[in-house]
Amino acid sequence: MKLAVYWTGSCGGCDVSFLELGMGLLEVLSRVEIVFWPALVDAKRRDLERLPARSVDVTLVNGVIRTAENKEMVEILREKSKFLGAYGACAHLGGIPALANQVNGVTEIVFGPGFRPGAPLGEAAEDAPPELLPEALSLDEVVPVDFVVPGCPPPAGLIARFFEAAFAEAISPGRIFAGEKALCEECPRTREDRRLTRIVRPHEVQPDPEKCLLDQGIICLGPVTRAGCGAACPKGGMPCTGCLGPTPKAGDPALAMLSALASLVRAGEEGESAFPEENKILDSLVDPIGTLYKYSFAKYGRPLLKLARKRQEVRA
Amino acid sequence: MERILYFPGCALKDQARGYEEASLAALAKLGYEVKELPRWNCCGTVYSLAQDELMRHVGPVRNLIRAQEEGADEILTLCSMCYNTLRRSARFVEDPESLRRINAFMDDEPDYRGGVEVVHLVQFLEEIGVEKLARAVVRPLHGLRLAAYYGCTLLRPKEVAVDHPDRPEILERLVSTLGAEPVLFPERVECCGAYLTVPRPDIVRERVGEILRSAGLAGAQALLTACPLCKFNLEERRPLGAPRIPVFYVGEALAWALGVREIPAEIGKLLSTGVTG
Amino acid sequence: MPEIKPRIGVFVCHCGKNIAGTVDVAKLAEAASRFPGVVYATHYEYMCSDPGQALLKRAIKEHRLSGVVVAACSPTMHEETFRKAAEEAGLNPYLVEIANIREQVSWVHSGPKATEKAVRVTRAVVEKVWGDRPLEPTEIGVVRRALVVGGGIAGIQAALDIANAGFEVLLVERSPSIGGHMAQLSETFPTLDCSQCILTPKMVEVSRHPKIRILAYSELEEVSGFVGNYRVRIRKKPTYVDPAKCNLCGECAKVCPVRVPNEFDRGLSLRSAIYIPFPQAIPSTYTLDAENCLGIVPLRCGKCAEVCEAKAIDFDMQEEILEEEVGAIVLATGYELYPKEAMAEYGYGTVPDVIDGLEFERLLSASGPTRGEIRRPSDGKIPKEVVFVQCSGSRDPEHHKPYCSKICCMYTAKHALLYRHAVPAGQAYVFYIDIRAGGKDYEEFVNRAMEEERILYIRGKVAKVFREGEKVVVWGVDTLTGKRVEVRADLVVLAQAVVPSPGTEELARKLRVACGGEGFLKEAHPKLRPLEALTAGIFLAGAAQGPKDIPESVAQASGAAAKVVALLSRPKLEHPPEVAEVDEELCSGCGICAPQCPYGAITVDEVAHVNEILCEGCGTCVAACPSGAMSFRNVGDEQVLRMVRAALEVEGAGV
Amino acid sequence: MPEFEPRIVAFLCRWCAAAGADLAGTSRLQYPPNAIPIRVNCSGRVEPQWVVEALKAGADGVLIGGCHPGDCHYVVGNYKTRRRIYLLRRMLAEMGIEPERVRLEWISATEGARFAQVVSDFVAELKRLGPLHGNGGRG
Amino acid sequence: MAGELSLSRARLEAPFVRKVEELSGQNPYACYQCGKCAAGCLFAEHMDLLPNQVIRLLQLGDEAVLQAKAPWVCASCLACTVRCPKGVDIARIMEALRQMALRQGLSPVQFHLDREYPQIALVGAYRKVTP
Repeated sequence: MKLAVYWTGSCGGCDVSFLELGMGLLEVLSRVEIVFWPALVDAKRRDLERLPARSVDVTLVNGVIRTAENKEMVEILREKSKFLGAYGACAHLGGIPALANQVNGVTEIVFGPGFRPGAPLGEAAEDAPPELLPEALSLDEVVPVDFVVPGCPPPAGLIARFFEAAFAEAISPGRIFAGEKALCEECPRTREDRRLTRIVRPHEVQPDPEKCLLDQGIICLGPVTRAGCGAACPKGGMPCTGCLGPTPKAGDPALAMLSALASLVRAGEEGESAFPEENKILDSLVDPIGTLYKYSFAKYGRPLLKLARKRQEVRA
Repeated sequence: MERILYFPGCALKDQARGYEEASLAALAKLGYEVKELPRWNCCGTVYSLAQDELMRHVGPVRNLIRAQEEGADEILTLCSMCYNTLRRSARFVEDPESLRRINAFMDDEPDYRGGVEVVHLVQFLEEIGVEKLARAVVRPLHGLRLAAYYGCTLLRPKEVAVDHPDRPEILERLVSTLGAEPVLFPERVECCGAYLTVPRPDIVRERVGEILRSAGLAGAQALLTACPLCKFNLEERRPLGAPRIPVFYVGEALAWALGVREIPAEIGKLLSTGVTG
Repeated sequence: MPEIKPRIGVFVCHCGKNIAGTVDVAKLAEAASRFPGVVYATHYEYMCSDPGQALLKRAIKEHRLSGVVVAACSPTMHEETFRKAAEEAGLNPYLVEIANIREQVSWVHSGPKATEKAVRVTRAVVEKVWGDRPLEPTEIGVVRRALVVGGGIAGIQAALDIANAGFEVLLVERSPSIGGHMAQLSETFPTLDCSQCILTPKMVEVSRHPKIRILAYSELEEVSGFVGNYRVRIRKKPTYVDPAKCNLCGECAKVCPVRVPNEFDRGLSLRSAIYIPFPQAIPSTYTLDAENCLGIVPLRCGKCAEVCEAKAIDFDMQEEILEEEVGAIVLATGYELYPKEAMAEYGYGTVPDVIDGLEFERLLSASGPTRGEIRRPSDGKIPKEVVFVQCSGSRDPEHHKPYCSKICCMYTAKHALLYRHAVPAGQAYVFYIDIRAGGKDYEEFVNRAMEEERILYIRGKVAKVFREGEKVVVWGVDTLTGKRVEVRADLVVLAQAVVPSPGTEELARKLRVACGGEGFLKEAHPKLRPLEALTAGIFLAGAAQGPKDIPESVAQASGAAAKVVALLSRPKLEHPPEVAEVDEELCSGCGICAPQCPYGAITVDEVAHVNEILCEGCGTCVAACPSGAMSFRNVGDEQVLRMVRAALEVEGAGV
Repeated sequence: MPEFEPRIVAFLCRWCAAAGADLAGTSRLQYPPNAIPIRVNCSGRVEPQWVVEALKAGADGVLIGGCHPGDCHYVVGNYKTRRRIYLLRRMLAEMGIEPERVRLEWISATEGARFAQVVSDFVAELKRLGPLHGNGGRG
Repeated sequence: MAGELSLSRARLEAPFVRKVEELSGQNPYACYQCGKCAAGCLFAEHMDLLPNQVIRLLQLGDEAVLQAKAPWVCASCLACTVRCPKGVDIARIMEALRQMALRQGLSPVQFHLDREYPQIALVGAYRKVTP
């Protein structure tokens, strides 16, 4: 099986994640021919361009699409591949880097007004960093995506499941290599008191090791996120932040979770007199966008954001 | 010896000197080393009820800062007025915004961080516990019908009350522990007139008459108080015809029973014979 | 989305000129004919008329319609009409929807914009029908018996009404006798009937009724099931006296060495361990109170059995657990008075001559501890000055109960009046804040107390009550003159707040019935469904739902009974099928849905389950479900989103 | 250019708000035709995603009509909605969309006049805010 | 107090009422005039207005309340405050009224310095003559 792996806007964790397979990696390597994988094998863009169309069996792209070069590269990969998949949360949903979409002109904010990416002083123009796209995008907004191996990074079990399917040539289009049910399915924590009487951030409390984190006021996205990781974070005392993406019928995971959270909030008996206290609890949810759209902002938050941008332009 | 930090206030160094001496002697007998709060200032006397009078909290909070410098988390008070003012200010600055503003007022002082509790002698004794106290009693006040007069500042507002504002029993428990017979009377929780004594002595005289009448009707032989102003009013504003009931400080009765202060003759003669000593 | 191509028919009603006068109905029908999924569209003068319905039926058959939209008046008017018509034509009624183009279009708009809106509204409803599935209502059987919990006047009335309609009733009462607080009362306002005289015939009627089974000295342990099909477990405590043998001779009580406060007399008298609460008690038998008996196992005294000639005493009697099935439940658990021990300012219940309203009832009652003479508890003297304190513990959100207890104004007036009758030389004072005498002949009654009996009403709340010598001093105020007043009284009667009887909240939890903040049982709707709990098949009667006087309790009890009878008379119960459902393939069992349901219709194990019968169809759980595993029949997310998009479509208006 | 006519989707609960809208009709109260009503059993059924989808699909504003506190036919559905919409509005504001575009109103079955007033006020407010979709001249 | 008051929205929203609310942190409209404050006030017989009447005048927007002697007779003993069924801190309202007068330099209080007083009596009493 001819395999290509490419890394766009990403932290590199996805490339490293293959090591999670442990000894299983040896078998994988014995059964694939790496035609392109810059992190492992020295091959350049021109080598890739030389390949015939659809000559790569499977390509895995990890990372968000952030630069013009990212876009060009995945377009080439798309052309050369029979199957192209989003590997990891960034390619799947935009991931954490896509939260930058919240601000207009991020480079100006970081590097100061008037900043434009260009060649370093005294360097040749072709060494200039590529142009930034106006927005960070998920892979499927740039090229058609055949399947997804989700996660930040994908957990070993799901990677293995993917290779099994790939070797069996059983990748059905649109498949997401994760559970259909929500993460709570595999979470060992006990759920008793389904009320949110307060909202706290994970560092503010020492959570009870047995009880559901949500019941303890910690925003856990488990109920809206696909199972598949074995509830690794909740088991370790940290809330699920949604890296495996929403369950098939959840729709926009942030809004689905928003509705669930607001429904669970209680400040004593429900009624008009409890409104101010309920509002206080809701107000104490710090950074709702960053919390609820942590990985999914590019895919789900962007349409609204576009509206807002347009609105701002019109007003300006 | 356990060490406790103690805030005296003005009256305890003047008219109520005997209250301080007796109380400190009794506490020493009970095994407490009492340290006077260094550089203490006026408690503030009357807690301000106006929302915008932040300045009036500066004095009390400065005392709390002194306690903080001593590394203490508790200050003992004897005068119930000091107790009331200090404890209410301590409650007031539990609100972070109020604390911030008070601290901002006092740039020459270290910031108060909160957490110093103000306790009154009666609470302190209650914590020591009836058993320990009873064991320390060497001259039980048997036969004495002793009525506790709470007044206002130990009971109101609710946030600082040493017991239920309408039916307190904390002082009666102490009286029983000291061997005397507690006497309940309806006026024991009502105001003596307080500082109205300066502008309106007529009103205070009327009040004191009612209090003494009520206590007398209940058969009180002596009154106990923790407030120098109550004592002043009960003694100095007694109207003609009102029963003459002697008034003592809580700490004094304690000191008698613990054997660290002489029992005055007028009380001594009321005690059942053969049980002193 | 259904795989089969939809065949939707649109029927635009003119409603005479009501719609057609504003909306261009021809244009609407023409536009509708071009909506995706629509195979037939027409307009007609009166769709609800017989010819209109015939037109609908014919079209359903001729065009093999898979769904129908009637663009007409509000669905509250004729949804049923058109659904029935469609059913007759062989189309599942749940595939018929109304587009409201009258109340929400033609009557409120004008000009071409009205037609445009009508098109959008109709277009959206067509999208809904596209997504609708055929549904069938669920049918359930009914157990034709009722359970009434609580044997006070409300429970008695409900039991009698249900039984007289021919249904069996189980009447469960916690204490040894039915009768409730009404049995303790002296006379009742405003008529001054003797309370027992009007109550005891009803008690006897209950005891003789062939359809009523009284389970006294019993408590409801557990409830499961749902409307029409409840299973209940009732714990019947042993009375150690066989009611069939007991001839009420009373010899047992005479020899019993135990003396404990008599609950029926509110502790103003003593009773023995074996006792009858009051002579007319039903069931008519003595009860041995095991808690106060010197000892049953092992037997420590046994004197009662020795003197019992009827051999009615059975020390081997055991507790029984009864399991019964009932179709409906009436809760009539009644009230208690807020304890005077909670009233710090009025002496914490430590002053013997400060008593509560029910204690005063016992003093007034001819069967009471003083045989109806007003004698105060401390020394048995006849009080010459009596102070009545209204709102004692009521209307005091800061320390006690925030609500008005409703009955105290009236019973205080009655107390003061009866006191004056009993002690003509006595003076009665009533401290009040407001007089709430809103009932038939109530205002007149209060006036009588004031005018004829010269009872002094003083408008002000009492601040403090304390004992001074033989007197009870009351500090009050007359806010009308602005004077403080003090009364040195002989007796003070506190009109204590009415609170739910102890255990109400626990019972409510067992039944999944809501309690309000103050612990009273909560009705399904404060205005429109005041007789029933939110849980179908459970009804409320009497003061357990909120402070109530006797006529109101009786009225509510009869109302609840009528509802029970209506329910039990139905051959089958039908439950609308438009409810929530769970896709078990998608549900992770996170459990967020369950607490959203006010009906307790959702249980969660590995996955969530919706009890279709309990679900009332609000859909709150569906919106709360984060994973999308919970859905709503015929109001699916995708369906609604298609409606939204269709309503907004730029070209959608087509006019 | 014709005046901007905001487009509104109105999710109305069947027992209160929709009945109030019907009463406005019975009372022949005229109000702007900008709101397309969609009837649901309870405001508690309204999902934040519906609101956002409506905005994305071209609505300039979304109205949710429910029963007054304490009057919900399903007892507590409107309380859930209130909290959901409260949090949603906060999130919209953080995204840069005026939260005023999403309105939750308590309208009882007897408040026909109030329903008409709410729609009129909302239309006026949205006119003030301008079109969400940039081109006010459309449609 | 006899007399006539013509009521209007402007009167009911009088700035001095707002000022009292602000200084006291209390809502006079929470009072339902039960009079429990007055019933337990041991100084009421010396007051020209009962505590509940003071609040009533605030509810009515009657500026006559600013001339009342009652706040100066009030000893801040808080018996009313702890008993009020509606949780109105009446003592704070009295204090607010005193403050408003004091800040205009007005105080009807006169001292009777007839003997040596404890400091706390003097410091306390000074509060009634200085803002």
